[in-house]
Amino acid sequence: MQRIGVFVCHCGTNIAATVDVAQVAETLGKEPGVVLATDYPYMCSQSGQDMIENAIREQKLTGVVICSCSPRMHEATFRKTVARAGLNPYLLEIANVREQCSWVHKDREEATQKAIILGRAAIAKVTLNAPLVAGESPVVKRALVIGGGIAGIQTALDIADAGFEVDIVEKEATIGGKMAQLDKTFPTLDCAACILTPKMVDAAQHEKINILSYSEVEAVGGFVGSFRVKIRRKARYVDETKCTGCGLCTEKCPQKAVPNPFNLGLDTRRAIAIPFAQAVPKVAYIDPNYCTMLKTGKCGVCSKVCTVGAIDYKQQDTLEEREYGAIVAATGYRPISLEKYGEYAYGQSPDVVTSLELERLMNAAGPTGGTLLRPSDRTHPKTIVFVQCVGSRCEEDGRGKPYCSKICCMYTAKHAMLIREKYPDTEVYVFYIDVRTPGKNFDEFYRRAVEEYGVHYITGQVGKIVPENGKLLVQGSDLLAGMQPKIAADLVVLAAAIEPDPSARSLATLLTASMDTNDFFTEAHPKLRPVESPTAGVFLSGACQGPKDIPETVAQAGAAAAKVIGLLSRDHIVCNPCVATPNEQMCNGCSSCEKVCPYGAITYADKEFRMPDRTTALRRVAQVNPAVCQGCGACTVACPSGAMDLLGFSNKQIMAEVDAICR
Amino acid sequence: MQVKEKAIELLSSGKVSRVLGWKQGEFCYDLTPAVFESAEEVERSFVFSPLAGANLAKYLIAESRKEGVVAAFLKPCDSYSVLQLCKEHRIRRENVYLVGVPCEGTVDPDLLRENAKGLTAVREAGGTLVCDTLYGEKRVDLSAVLLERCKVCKSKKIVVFDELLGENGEENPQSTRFAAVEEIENLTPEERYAFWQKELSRCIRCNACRNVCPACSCETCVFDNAKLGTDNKAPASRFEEQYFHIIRAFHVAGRCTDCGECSRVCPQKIPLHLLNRKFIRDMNTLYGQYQAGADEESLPPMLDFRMDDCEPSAARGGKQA
Amino acid sequence: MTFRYYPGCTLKTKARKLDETARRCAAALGAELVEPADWQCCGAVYPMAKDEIAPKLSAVRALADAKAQGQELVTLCAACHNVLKRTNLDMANDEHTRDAANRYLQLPEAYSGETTVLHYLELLRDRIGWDAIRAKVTHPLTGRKIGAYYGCLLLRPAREMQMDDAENPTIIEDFLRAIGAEPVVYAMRNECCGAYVTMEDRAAAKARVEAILQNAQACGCEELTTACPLCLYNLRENGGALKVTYFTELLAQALGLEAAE
Amino acid sequence: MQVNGAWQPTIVAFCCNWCSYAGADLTGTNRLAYPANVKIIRIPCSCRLNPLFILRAFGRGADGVILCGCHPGDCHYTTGNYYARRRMTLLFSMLDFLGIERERTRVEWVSAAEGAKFAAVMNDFVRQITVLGENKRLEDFRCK
Amino acid sequence: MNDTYLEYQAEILRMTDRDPKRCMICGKCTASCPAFSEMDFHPHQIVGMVERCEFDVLETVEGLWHCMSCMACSERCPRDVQPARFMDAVRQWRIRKQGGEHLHPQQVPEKIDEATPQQAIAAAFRKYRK
Repeated sequence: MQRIGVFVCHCGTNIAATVDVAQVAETLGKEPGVVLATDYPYMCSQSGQDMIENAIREQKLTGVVICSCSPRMHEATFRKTVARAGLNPYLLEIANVREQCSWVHKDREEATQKAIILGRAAIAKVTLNAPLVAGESPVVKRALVIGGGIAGIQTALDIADAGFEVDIVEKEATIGGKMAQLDKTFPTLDCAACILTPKMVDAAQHEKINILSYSEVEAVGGFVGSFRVKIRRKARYVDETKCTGCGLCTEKCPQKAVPNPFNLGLDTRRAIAIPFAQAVPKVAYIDPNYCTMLKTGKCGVCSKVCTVGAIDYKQQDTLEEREYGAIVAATGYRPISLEKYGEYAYGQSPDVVTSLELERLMNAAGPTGGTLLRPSDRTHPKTIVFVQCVGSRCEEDGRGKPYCSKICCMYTAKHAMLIREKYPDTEVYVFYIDVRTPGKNFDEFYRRAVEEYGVHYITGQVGKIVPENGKLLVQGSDLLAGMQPKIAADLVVLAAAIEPDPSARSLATLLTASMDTNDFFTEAHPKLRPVESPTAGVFLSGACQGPKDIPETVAQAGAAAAKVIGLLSRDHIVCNPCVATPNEQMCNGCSSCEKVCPYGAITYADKEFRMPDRTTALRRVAQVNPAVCQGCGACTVACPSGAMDLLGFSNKQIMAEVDAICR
Repeated sequence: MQVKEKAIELLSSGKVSRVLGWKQGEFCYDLTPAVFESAEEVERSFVFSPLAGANLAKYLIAESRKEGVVAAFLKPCDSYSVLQLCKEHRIRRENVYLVGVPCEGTVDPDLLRENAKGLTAVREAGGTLVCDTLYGEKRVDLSAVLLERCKVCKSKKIVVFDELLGENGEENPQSTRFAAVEEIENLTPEERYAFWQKELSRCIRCNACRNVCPACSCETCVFDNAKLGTDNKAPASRFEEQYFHIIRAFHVAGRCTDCGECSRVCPQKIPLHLLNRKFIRDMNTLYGQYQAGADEESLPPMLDFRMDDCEPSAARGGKQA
Repeated sequence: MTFRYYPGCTLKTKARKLDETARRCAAALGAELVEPADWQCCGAVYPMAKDEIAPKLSAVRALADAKAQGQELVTLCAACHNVLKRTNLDMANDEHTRDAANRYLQLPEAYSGETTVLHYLELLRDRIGWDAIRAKVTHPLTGRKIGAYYGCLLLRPAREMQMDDAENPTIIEDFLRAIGAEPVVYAMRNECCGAYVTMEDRAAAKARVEAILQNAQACGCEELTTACPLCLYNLRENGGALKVTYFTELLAQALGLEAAE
Repeated sequence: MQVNGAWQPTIVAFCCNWCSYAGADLTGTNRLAYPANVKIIRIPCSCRLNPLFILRAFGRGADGVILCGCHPGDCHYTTGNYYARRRMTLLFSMLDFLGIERERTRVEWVSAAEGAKFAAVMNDFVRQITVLGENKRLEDFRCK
Repeated sequence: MNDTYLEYQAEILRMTDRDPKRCMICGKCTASCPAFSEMDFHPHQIVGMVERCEFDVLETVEGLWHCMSCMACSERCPRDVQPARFMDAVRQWRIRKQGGEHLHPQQVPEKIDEATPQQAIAAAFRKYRK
C-alpha cells in the first residue's frame, strides 16, 4: 500500500502569490495513496527539510512529492533529504510549480488548477517509482588533455602536481599553441614567450606528464573512469628519441620556399624544421607536402647532415591505445578566415593584416626581427588603422560569428599602445563599435592608450578599404562627429573574430560531448558547472568553451584540473541509476536498440529461457552496461516490443503522467 | 512436381529433418503452411501451387530453434522476410536450408471463387487455373485472379537461398505499388479521415494481421502487455483501432518488407498494407530508397539519421485542407 | 543550347552595341538567344518595399514566358538582371507576391518561380565555360590591361543574385583572362557610380565616377569594361579619363567578329 | 477540458531535460507568460518520446501534443534528437495520412537559452489548437 | 507616442520585413554609403528613426533622395538589418503620403542629355514617383 507525502512550497511569495498553496495541498491530500499533504514557506530551508524528514519517519512514507521550484534546481537537495530519512532517494518526484507555473501564469485560479494537475502527475509517477541503487565503476588514475596550448599545459601541470599521470595530445609538432605566437600580453605587457616557455619546459620535464606532440585523438570508447582512447602519432620522419634539436638539418635543407606557419606565412622556412626556437619537444619534423625526398625520392640532404641518424623517411603513422579516467578538451581557438571580407581588401593588399599577424610583425622572433615593417615594401608604417569586430557580433550567413570575441578590444589597445611607445611618430586610429573592458585593470589600460599614448579611437565601423598608390584609403564612419572620415593609412590591422579550432567538432563527436551552434563546447551548467561538459568525465579548459583571454584561460584550466583531480582521487565512481534496462523475457534480440545507442552500452548474450510448454530455449537478449548507459532512452523507442525500458522514466511512469494531465 | 520432389529428396537424403511447406487446408482453394517430418508425409499431403500464398518466413523463427535442420520453400516475397528476420537475429540461419522457388504471382481465393462459382478443385497448367466446379470445368487466367500485392509485384528476386529451383528473377522498379497510397494522399483530410474510419471501424481485433506478419514477431506484443497498461483486446472505441494499427505500422516501419500478408489474411478486408506502404514511401522519399530484407547490412531508416534530415514540420501525409 | 533572351529597353536604343555584340557572340559560341515578341520594360528598379506588386508584373511576364518555353532566361543589362532575379525569388518564396501577381496577370498557368535566370556572364561561365571560349578566341586581347567595373546591381544583394562574391568578385576577371586580356583588380570596382542619381544630382555622380576612375588608373587599368548601360553612360559622360566598353564588345573583338578600335 | 462551462484545450508538452525543460525554466525565470493549458512532462531526451505516449495523450483527451528538444546537433546525448526527428516526421505524416489534423502535433527545438522562444512557441501552439477546437478524431470517448 | 506614428512604423516594418531593433549602431552602413556627403541624415540614423518612431523628422529628411540604392549598406550590414530597404520604404512612405511626386515629368528634359539611357529615366520615376 502506497503512503505518499505531498509537500507544497510557498517559496516565499514566488509560488504562493500566484498559486493557492493551501488549496493545492488540500486537493492533493485527497488523491489515492496520499496520506499527508501540507504546505510550508520554504521547503528547501533547514526547517523545511527537517519537516520532510520527520514526516517520512513518522508517517512511514513510501514516496514523496514536492511541489516547488524546478527539479533542475533542488532535486539533488531533496534527494539527500529523503535519503537522510532512510527512504530511497529515487522515491521522490518534484512538481515544478514555480518556473513552469507560478512564474508564467497570472491568473490565480488557472495557476492553482495547473499546480494541482502537475501535483497529480507527480503523484501518479511516484506511485510507480522503484527504489534505484546507483552502481559503481573503477577509476583509471590517468588523465588525457587534448590540446597543448596554455590551457592544456596549465591543466596538465596542475593535475600532474597532484600526483596523477597526464598525457597531452597536441596536433602540432610542438606544444605552446597560440600564446607562443603572441608578442606581449595585456594588461601587464609582459612578454608572452617569457611567461609561457618556462611552463612548456616544466611540462616537458614533469615526471608525471607525457607529451604526445604531432598526434591526434582518433577514437574514444568507454566511459567516465575508464575511457579507452586511440591516438594517432603522425609520422614526423624524424626519430623523436634520437633528434637532439641541433637544427643543422633546418639550415641545410635545400627546399627554402615553405610558408612558415609559425609566422602565419609572413616568411618562409625549410621543408624540415623545428617550429620555433623554444619548441617542446625540440625535435625537427618534415613537412611531406614540400620535402623533395618524400615527393620524388631524390635529395636526402637532411639525412646526410644529421649526426645522430634521426632522419627516417620511411616512418609511418602509428596508433596507440591508452586508458584514462578523465579527459580534458583544450582545443582552443583560431581567427576566422577573412576571405569573405572583400571590402577590407584582406588578401588584396599585403598591408591589410590580422591582429595575430601583427603580433608576429612586432615580435623579435618574427619575420621582421621585431621592427614594425609593413609586408609590401618593408617600410615603417606612419599611419595605422585598426578595425574592430571584423566578423564578431555578425549575424550574416557565412561571413562572421554572432558572438563577441571578447579579447580583441584589449589586444588592440595593447597593439596601439606598443606602437605609439616604440614609434611615437606613428598615428594610430581605432574604429570600434564598443570598447569592452570588463576585467581587472582593463579599462585603466584602455584609458592609458587614449590618454597617455594618444591613440585615436573613433566610434564607428569601416565600410571600405581601397588600396591606391601604396596607401590604404580607409573610409569609415565617425558616429559621434557625424562624419565619414577617409584616412590614408599605411597599414590596416583587422581584429578578426575568433572561432573554435575546427578539430573540436570531430572531437566532440568522439567524446559525445555537446556543442553549441558556434561549435564551442557546452558546459554541464552555464553557471554552476562551467568546466564540466554534460558528458561525465569530460572537462573543458580554455577557449574551446568560449572566447577567453589568458588569465581566464589559466583560471579555467586550474578549475578543470581540480575537477579532474577530484575524480581521479576516488577509487570508484557512482553511476547514474536512471539507465535503460531490458526485460529479458520480452526481448527479441533484434539489435534495434544497439543500433541507436550513442554509447555502445548495449551488448547481446544468449540465454536459456523456460518456454510456456516447459521446454527451454536459447534466446539472444540485450544486456545494458549500466556504467556506460547515460539514460537517453533512444533504445526504448527503437525497441518494438517495449522490452527496453528506462529506469526513472519508464513507459508506465510517463503514461501515468500523461493520464494524470489529461484526465 | 519440382517442389514436392525436392522436399522428398531433402528428407530422404537426411539432409534436413523437417520441411516447411504447404498442405491442403479446409477447402480446395485454401493452402495452409505445414511442417513435414518424413518423405511419406510429403508424398501424402504436400501441395504447392499459385494458391500457396502464405509466407513461411515467420514459422522459421520457432522452427530454426529446434533440433535439426529445417528446409523451407521461399517465394521471392518470403525470401525478403526471411533475410530481414536473419538480420534481426530471429532466424538461426545455420539451422535452415532455404530453397528458392520462382513465383508468377499468387491467387486471391475470393477472386478465384468469383470467377469459378461452385469451385471443388483447382490445378495449374501453364499460367491457367483449371477449375472443377459444380457446373463443370472452368479455365481461369492466373493473371485475372492475382492478389493485389502480386499485381504490383515489387520484386521477383529471391534474396536468400541455399538452392534455387529454376531461374532467379529481377527486382521490378516499375512497380506501381505506391499508386494507391498516392490516391489517398490526394484526398482532402476530411475524405482521408472518412476513408480510414470506414476501413478501420470494421476491425474486429482478431489479430490475424499481427499473427501472420513476419515483422510482428515480438516475444510479447505491447498490446498484450498488461503490466504496461497498453494491452487491449476488443475494440471498444474507434480510438483503439487507430491506436493499434498506427502503432503496429510504426513498430514494423523500416522492417516491413511489404509482403502483403496483413491484407491477405484480414477477414474484414481492411487494406492494412497501405499503412505500411505509406511509411515505406515516406522513408524512401525523405531518407533515400530502402527495401527491408534486401540485404543483411544496411541500417534501416528508423535506426539511422542524417544531420540535414527534414524537419517534422515538413511531414505531410497528404493534401492539406 | 537555346535560351530565352530578355534584352530590356535600353539595349534597343542607347545601348544597341551591347545587345548586338552579345547576340553575335552567342551565336558564334553556339548558344541561340530567342527574344520573345512582346516583352516590356522590366521596371529598371526592383521595388524593395514588399507590398509593391505592380512594378514587378512585367518581370513576371517575362519569367512565365520562359517557363512556358521550358528555357532558361538570359539577360544582359545589370538592372534587368537585378529585377528579374529578385522578382523570380519573390515568386518562388513570397506567398503574398505570388498570389497577387498570379491573380492579376491571369496567366494560363500560375507562375511560382520555376524559371532559371542567368546573366549573360553566367551563361558564359556556367553554360559555355571559360575553356570553350578560350578555344574559340581568334584575336586574343593580349597586353590590354582592363579593369572590370561591376557596379552595384550585378552582384548585390549577393544572397539573392547568387552570382559571385559581392565584395571580391572574379567573374569578369575570369572572363578577361579567357579572352586573353590582363585583368586589373582595383578596389572601387564594386563601388556605386551614382547612376541612379545622375538625373537628380549630376555633381554627386561625377564625384563618384572620379573616385572610381582615379583608383582604376592608380592600379594600372588602361581601360574599363562593364555590363551595365547606366554605368557605362555615367563613366563616359561624367568621367572620360578611361575608355569604357561593354564586355560583349571585348568578346566580339576576341572572337574576331569586330575589329578593335 | 471544460473550465467554467467553456472548452479549453489541453496541451501536453514533452520537454527534454537538458535543453527544452531548462528553456521552459528560463521562461519562468524571465517571467514570460504563456497559457496554463500547457502541461510539461520532463523526459531525459527527445528520443525518449514513444509514439505510444502521444497517442495515449490524445486518447485520454489531449487536444495537442508538442515535443521540444535540443536543436539538432546540440543534443546532450549527441544524437538523440536526430532519431526523434525521424520518428516524429514519420508519425506525423501517418497521422495526417489518416486524416487526423496535422496541426495537433508539433516539434520545436528550444535550447536552454531560448526562454523567449519557448513562450512564443507555446502561445502560438495554444492559439493554433484553440482554433482547431476539440480533438475528436483521436479520442477515446470512454476516457471523457 | 502617437498612434498615427505607430501605424507608420507598422507600415514600414511590413514593407521592409526587417527588424530595426537588430541594429547595433556599428555605423558600417554609413561608412559604406557613397552618398554620405550629400545626405543630411545617414542610413543608420534612418533605421534608428523608424525604430524610435520619429516620423516628424523622417517627414523632412532630404537624404532619402540622395540614396543611390547601391545596396552596399545592406550587403555589409553585420546584423542583416538591410538599411537600403529602410531607405526605400521610407521613400515609398513619403511618396504615398504626399500623393507622389518627388520628380515631375516636366523636370525631366532639362535633366537629360542625348546619351542618357531611358533606364535612368525609368529608374528615377520608379524611385521618386508613385
